[in-house]
Amino acid sequence: MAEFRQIGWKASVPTLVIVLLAAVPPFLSSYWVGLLTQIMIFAILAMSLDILLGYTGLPSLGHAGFFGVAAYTVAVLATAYHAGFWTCVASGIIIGTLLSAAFGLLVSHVRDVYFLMITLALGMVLWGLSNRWITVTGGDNGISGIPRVMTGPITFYEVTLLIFIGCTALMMLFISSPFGFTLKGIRESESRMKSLGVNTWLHCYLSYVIAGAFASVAGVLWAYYNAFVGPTYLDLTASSEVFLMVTLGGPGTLVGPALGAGAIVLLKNVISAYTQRWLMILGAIYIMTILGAPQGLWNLRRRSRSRA
Amino acid sequence: MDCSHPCLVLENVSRDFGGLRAVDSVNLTIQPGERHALIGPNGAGKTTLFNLISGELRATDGTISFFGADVTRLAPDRRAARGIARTFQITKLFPNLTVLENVLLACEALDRRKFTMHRPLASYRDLAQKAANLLEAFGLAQLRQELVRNLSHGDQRKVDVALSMAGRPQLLLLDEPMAGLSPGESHSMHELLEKLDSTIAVLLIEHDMDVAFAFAEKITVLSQGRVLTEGHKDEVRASRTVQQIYLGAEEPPC
Amino acid sequence: MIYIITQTLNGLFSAALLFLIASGLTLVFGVMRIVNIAHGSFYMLGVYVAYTIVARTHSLFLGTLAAVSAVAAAGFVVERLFLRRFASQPLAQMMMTMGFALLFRDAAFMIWGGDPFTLPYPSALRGSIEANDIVFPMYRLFVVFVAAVVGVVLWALNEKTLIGAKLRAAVDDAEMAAGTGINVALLSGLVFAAGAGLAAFGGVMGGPILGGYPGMDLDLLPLAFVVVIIGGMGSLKGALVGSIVVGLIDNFGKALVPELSYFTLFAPMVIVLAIKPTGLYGRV
Amino acid sequence: MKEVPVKLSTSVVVVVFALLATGVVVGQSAASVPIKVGFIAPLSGPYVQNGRDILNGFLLYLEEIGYRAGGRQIDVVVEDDEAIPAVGLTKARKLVERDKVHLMAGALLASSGYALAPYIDSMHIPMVFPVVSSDDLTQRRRSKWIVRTGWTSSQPNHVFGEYAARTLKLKKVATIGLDYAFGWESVGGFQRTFEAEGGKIAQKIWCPLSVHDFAPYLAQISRDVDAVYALFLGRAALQFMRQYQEYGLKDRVPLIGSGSTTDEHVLPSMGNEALGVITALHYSAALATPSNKSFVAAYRARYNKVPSYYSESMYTGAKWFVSAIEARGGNVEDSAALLDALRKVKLADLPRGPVELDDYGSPVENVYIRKVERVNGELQNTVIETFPKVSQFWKYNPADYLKQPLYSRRYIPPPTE
Repeated sequence: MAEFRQIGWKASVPTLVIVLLAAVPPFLSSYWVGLLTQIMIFAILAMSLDILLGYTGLPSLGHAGFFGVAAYTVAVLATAYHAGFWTCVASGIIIGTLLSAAFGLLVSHVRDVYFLMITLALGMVLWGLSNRWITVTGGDNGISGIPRVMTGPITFYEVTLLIFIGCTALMMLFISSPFGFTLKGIRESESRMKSLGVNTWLHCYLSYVIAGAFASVAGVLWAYYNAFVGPTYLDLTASSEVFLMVTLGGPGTLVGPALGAGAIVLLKNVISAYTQRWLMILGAIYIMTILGAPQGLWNLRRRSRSRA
Repeated sequence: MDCSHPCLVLENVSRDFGGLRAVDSVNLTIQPGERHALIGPNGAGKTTLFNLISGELRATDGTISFFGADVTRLAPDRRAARGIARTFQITKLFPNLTVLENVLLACEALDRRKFTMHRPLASYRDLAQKAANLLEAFGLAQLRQELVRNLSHGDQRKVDVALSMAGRPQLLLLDEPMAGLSPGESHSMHELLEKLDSTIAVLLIEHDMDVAFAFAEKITVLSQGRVLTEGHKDEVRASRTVQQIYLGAEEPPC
Repeated sequence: MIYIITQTLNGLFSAALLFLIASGLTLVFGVMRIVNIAHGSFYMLGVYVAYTIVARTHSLFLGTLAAVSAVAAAGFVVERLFLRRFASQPLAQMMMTMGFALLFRDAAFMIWGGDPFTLPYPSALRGSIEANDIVFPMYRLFVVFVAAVVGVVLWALNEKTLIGAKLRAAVDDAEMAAGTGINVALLSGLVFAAGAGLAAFGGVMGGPILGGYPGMDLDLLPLAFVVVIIGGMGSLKGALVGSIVVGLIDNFGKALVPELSYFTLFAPMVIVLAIKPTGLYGRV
Repeated sequence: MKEVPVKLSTSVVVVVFALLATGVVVGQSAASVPIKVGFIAPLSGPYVQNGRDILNGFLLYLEEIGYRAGGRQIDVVVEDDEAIPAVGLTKARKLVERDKVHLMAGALLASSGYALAPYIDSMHIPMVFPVVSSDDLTQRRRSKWIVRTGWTSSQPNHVFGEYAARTLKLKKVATIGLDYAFGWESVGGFQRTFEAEGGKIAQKIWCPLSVHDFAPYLAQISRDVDAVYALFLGRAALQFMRQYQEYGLKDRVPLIGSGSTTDEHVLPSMGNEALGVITALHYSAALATPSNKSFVAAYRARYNKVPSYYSESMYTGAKWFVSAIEARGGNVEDSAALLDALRKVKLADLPRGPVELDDYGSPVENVYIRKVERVNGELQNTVIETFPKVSQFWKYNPADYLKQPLYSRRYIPPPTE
């Protein structure tokens, strides 16, 4: 194992994962293929939140908002206006990104708990909108009947996998770029970055917009995957679950949040069949994560490695 | 750079905190390449003055100009871009990053390429080279892979100065670089400061009088937010008031 | 006119209830910087405990006493055993309280089942005051009065007593306070317990009108956060002003523009935060 | 109530073993392989109580028949949708694609119902909707594979509107209700027939689902109406009743409403404030028929509480698909034929009375006008009038009816002829 890492697991592990992901569908039931699809969608969402939470140090509690808005955009355009597939996809991503660009103006000067609170408030506003702007969103009933664009779970899985690989690659490139590196500096000491000559507001703002854009991509996928959109997509529970995925997996690592997404989706679907106490288990996961691995599971591994 | 102007000019700069006037009508001029020390008892407003110069705080009154340009209302990052760099009394570094990464951050901070999102940082050889040179210059090359939070206090101070030098500033503000250092560390820091590029103006806050007088040729004494005396170190040393309130028999408080 | 008076009175009742919940939240926030998501659970547990005791003893007083002390004790334990280890790690603490919120919710369902209920009215406070077509229930007036008393007591504790002085020192700067010999750890535990107790008390006070039901823990929590944020974290005065502002806006907003009921609340909060992130009376 | 989880976990164990068993005994004849039924309802979250009631009714019936139908064992897989449609959809996928259930039952919320429908149709799995009452599921957006055994929101309200005008002699009514599809459809149905009989809806007040303090809405109710029609359920119904009395309205303006407002899932928690409230629904636990009496007795014995319409709904739903299974002689593998059988079921001795499906797959059943009374110290919905064989289209021609838009927040009166 140790030698394996020395060869450069950084390149080999993702490749291995991708090969595995690409190869397994024929061996799995459609149910598992569906779950894997879900995991990848939430992995994109969790990684996008990690750009904010883990890299820039901005704890957003309203991140599901962009995910939801993108999904709603797809749903509204596809059902009420019968727009074509590409129009829906592009609009979903663009509207989600524009929204994050607008919200970013309100939040980028705020930090820490205040950032948490203002993003929570914005999330609630979006949730309120999805609930109350009934003529467009269908209110509590949501919007169903989004046309299926890809036949069969395997096709959808493969498309999701491609997008997942694309998004992951882009995000990895992003965080390894000079810009992404600056974000880490802001996380570590914003005032020092300022005194070194970095306009930290602008960097935070851009990182917020970029995270919103990736969340929108996930939202578009989710809309097509379920063929349904409802207000629960962007409520506080949804946002805090993404938050948990990132924290559980390991903020500031990208791999961690993806794993966290996988763990939560799997637990949720596998365990809940055997117990009525899913809420309690989820609560225990929150608490035990903080107690046992406050930096997330993936960072546990890194810590033990650096100690060795 | 326009050489007809002094490096830094403070005119009647004041700063209020609530009812308290922490810095009171300070006038100060620093020429390019000048070595200048700022001394005064605790609470004299030295660090506040630094914060006003570097932009962390906004002046309540007065103007600050840097090579003739008014920078009074500029944000800290804009001032840094113009060539004002600083260190902090309590070191402000990037604790969970390595020494190399710390320096790299400083190297790219004033580089337009910090906005690049589509290329890995590692692919910019020149930035890496620049960082390596800097580490070499500050004797930190061996420590490049250490996390900054694991460094000794003295090494952290060195990193601090290295960071502020990365942007090739015109004016360097050093806030008690020796504070809390062991005699050995203090000595090597002193050597390091002596080696700094002589075209850079340096403004130093220092409690250790020997260091201050050894380093600077000009001294400003601050007390209760006001400039008490300013002048060549010999004049200041001779000043009776300064001796009374500051250089007296007592050790300066730290 | 009658309409305005009635809605104002209603608004004051909402404000009173919100103040009871938000004052605890803001204290915890101020002293420990904890975004306590489990605060709504304490509010919920208060009603449930009171319901159990009232069903056995038929005494509202005993029910209230039991609810407040039991929930305060639970709060103390949670702080002592779990949150304390993560002092000055606001994110870890928030995650933890999220976990507890889920645990408490499921536990309440396991113990008490999902049937909604209401607490009985105190017999002396049935009926309503009527004057010129303005009808206002006695009990609601009573709640406004009680909240005012609680407000005064909290204010006196905070301004006039030693523990209040220590508390203010801790809100200002916990490190500095610790340096001057204040036992910040114990203080934190007490504040957290008091916050939980206040939330439980709010739950009991609202019990005859709002009752207890699954999901109530998340019903008033967002409103309480809005109050705390508008008022400024850690400021009692802010909690008071915030409660009144939110109570009135909520009531008039619901009555005048029901379609926008979510915005009338969260929009002011976003605006306050965007302009003055520390809220009306908050310090940095 | 307390025993339910125990029972559940044992049935889960049964299912696990059954799963293993099916794996082991591949190749045996279909008849000895259990029939698998998937069940979805909110078993956590704010709607947990309703979800529980549904599950209780479901299990009660299956226990009565010893988990056997058509000569085969019935295995149940229970899943919680947390009242979140997307979760419900994921759980449905699990039930269909992993557990390979033969048919499904459940769903509570309209949102879940609409989210599930396209998937159910695409997978060709018959599903029984015992509760979801959104009109359009059997009207303008019919689903082929979903069989509704419950009711449509407007169904009892069509009856009630006419009754309010003709029998209660009301002229002006204000409505107050929850602001979502169930509310709009119920109030819409009431308004249509009430106004057709010359009545007038003077005022409509909508409260968001998150409402808990009704004061701002109560203050708006006009004192100048003959009655207030209230549409609530669960804790909102309880709070509304309390506060309606608290503000002195109960003595001034009589209260009528949708059946859910005084349904037995919340009635036992109410006090005298509920007395005299008149509502309409397709069920009442106080129905004096033999089949209902024995159902209520069995339910009380098993769960120690009075059954709500939610409990009855899934009791009936289970009975419904069991009769279909019996009709197919236990052959559930042919899902098209099973669906056919489900649509042809007619039951006369249900707790709620006789039920059959119309051409659109929606029940034709009795609607009861009920009045809350205290009998032997307990509140109950005493049936004061029965309207037999009510269809979802009431007395209207289905084709004309369907040309009308669905009842929504903005009520559009039908063209008068």
